[in-house]
Amino acid sequence: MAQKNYSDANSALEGLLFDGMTIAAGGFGLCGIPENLIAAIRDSGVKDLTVYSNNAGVDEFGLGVLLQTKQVKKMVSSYVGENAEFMRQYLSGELELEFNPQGTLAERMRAGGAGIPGFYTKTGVGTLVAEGKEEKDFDGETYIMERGIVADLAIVKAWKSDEHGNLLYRKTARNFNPLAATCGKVTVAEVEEIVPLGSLNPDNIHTPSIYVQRFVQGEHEKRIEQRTIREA
Amino acid sequence: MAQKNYSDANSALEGLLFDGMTIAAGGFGLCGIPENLIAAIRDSGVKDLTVYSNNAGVDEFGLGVLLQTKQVKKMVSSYVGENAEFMRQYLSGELELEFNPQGTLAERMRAGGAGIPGFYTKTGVGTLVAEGKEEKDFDGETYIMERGIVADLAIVKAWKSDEHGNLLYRKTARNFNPLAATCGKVTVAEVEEIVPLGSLNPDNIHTPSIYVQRFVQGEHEKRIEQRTIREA
Amino acid sequence: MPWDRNQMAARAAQELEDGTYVNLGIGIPTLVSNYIPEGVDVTLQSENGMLGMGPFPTEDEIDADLINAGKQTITELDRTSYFNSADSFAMIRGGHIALSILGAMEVSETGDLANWMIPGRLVKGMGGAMDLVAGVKRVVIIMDHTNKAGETKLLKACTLPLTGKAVVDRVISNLGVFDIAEGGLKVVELADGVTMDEVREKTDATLVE
Amino acid sequence: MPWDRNQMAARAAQELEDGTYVNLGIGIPTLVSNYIPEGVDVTLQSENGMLGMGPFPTEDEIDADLINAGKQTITELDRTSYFNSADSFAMIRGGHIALSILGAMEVSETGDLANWMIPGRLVKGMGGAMDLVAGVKRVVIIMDHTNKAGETKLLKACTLPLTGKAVVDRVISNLGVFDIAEGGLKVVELADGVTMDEVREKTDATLVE
Repeated sequence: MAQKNYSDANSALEGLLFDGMTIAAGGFGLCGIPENLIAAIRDSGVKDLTVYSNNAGVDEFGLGVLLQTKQVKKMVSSYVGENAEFMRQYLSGELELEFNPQGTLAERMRAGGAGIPGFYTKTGVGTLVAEGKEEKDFDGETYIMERGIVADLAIVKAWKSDEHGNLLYRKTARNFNPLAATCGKVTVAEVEEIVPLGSLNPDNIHTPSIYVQRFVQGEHEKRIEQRTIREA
Repeated sequence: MAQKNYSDANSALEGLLFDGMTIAAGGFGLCGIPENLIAAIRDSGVKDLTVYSNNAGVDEFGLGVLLQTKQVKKMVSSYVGENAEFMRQYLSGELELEFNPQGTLAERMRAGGAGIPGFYTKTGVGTLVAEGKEEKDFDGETYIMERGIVADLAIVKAWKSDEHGNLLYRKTARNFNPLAATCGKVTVAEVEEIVPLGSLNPDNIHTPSIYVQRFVQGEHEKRIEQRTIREA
Repeated sequence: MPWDRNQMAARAAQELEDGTYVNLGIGIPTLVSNYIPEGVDVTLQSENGMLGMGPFPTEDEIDADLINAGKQTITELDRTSYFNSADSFAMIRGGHIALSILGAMEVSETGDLANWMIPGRLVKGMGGAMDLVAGVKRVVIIMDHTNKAGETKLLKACTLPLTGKAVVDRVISNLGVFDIAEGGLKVVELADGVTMDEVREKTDATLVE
Repeated sequence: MPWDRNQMAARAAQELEDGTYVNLGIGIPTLVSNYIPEGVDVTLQSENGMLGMGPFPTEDEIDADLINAGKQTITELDRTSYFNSADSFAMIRGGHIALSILGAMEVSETGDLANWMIPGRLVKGMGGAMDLVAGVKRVVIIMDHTNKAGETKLLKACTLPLTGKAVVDRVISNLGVFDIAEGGLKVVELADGVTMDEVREKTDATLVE
């Protein structure tokens, strides 16, 4: 069996990083983000990155750290609301930002991973998002064409991996992770736990091992953005 | 909570059938087919059906029964190999048949359910399948456009449903079922077992209840086409 | 007297139909779940990948892996299912969600909606809003009738970049309920004590009876 | 002597690379799994929705819910995962499968493949074959060099409706191994005792050295 299990995040990324590369990252806000791989990318010093990710973390956590170090040239995201440095770099022109509607970004990753170079959606018709995109009418309604994304590298965070790289996610920490996993030319997963072969139910695998070239177990801080509670 | 649970297949289809309608059906060969709903459609006498299904069963089982009763006007399928009556009706011109590559058919169902009216694929380029379809080049390669499918009714077979209509499938009986479920204007599921709310793990639901308008528990013969064994 | 946030949310809760699947946006729309009428069973979708969203957790129940689209900690129910973001927006884009209730910066009399950016000043991003308004069957907006500067948010035409064109079905403002109708905004009801004169004064959009 | 079915399958098994994901077609290609070399670990995909296909079951293990793309009963392994047909073909179309080994009716010297119908006579359908040849990185064909009437199946141009255009990388026939190359078919190796004269006689396609 090919060895996919790496001892730490730095070695899991060894040989995969280069300036100007594209990276697809899983996560929604700070939920389900590949914390350890992001830190390893920061430490590597690789620059001029184009990053496909729904958000860019907050200022000092998540992908926000790569914005602070200015390793990111361009973000493709749907939301920047919780990240002051992101908004500042964008408004000042230091950072290129391509806004994608959240569902369009998710579908673009899925399409790229599925060998679909383009698809049509109603989302964004008549808005800034439609500018420069091909329009086409189907059954009397107008749609725009969006392109599939294939990234040089995908980094994802899962809950468990078996020794073959079959991944499980937990609750809403799933989000973009399975989609990013499919659209990377190489996909590296960080997980909370590595479990023996045969201990996962084959009916319930979220990301089949074919999409995972390397994985590494990591420590996860799992920071919470909005701690909202009700009285017990 | 809206009542989705019906006592038998006939009542589960009540008010949903009409001549000339389109039906998307799950199943691969005889594996994971909605046996009871197919029988109820046969009994209803509804005719001039257009059926989207990877196969059409065998002569006397699965969708084959609707071919024998001549209730089907048109099939959209990838394979007719195990069905002599199907092949006969097609070669004699009694039955209209649109061949779709298996992956294209699956993706067309998913696209229709996902609000995607068209997508591009390399599959079928330069073959009969490409005839009459729009071609487009992406990054120097030629692709053809395929359309999403939305059917008047989807019939699917699942293993378990909870009382809200969350579905689980078992092993390779999953196949086209989750996709058909998404592309029906109305979706009716037949299941082997109905389980109480809360007894399924929410991380492992295959078809969320939003896609299931009605469900019914049925008896399943589960006929096997190719019984192949090795020595113990 | 104009409605406050909770009264607007309570009025919006009357839009909910039994047995349906609903998406509630961030802000006031989130409050709607506090006012779901007795006997009405709705399943709430959270576009980050969940059907069957439960209430906020107690301190003990907090789980960093379980948040809603507003990044708030939440809980699950016995009907809950989780899925990935592409599957979540397949539901939304594919028209499987019956109703979405969202906030807005501006709404036009033809149902155009602007709620994601103010050029040069404020950029949050559209998140899932463009997908929701394009895909969900019925779109209801909850917003104050005027902005902080006292200017109307119900316009003949939006001035801000759009989230969607001709996508809004109904607006619930602090002054009343308004439908996008042939020729303009149709007044469906007014908050107690609010007069048509006040509405006219605070509305730029064409009002039709 | 020309290879028999099992010898062809054994030769094809040498195409398998350690650690890769592979799809084997119906018929002779299925036999390849009996000859996987020692030390080579491959994961077999079955396009009806499974990665990690195991051997045929014993009588006791037969499960109607567990079949391969040829509708044969099979078993699972400790690495197995199941998924739906769209996800299965996303893998295939997206280029994630390293190798597909398929049967054929005809192959042309430019790598065109025909294996799904004979107009007016035999219609099986393409099943997943068109997706496989369009999406999988490397396509290897196993077939007899000639058909039952003794006519060559390696042609300058296919006469039957195509499954894919310029998609075949290598053909393993009962006479030897042939690569689609610049200018025609390149002879990679011959079965023991098979001569180039015999190959030339039974091949319509251009042969290049």
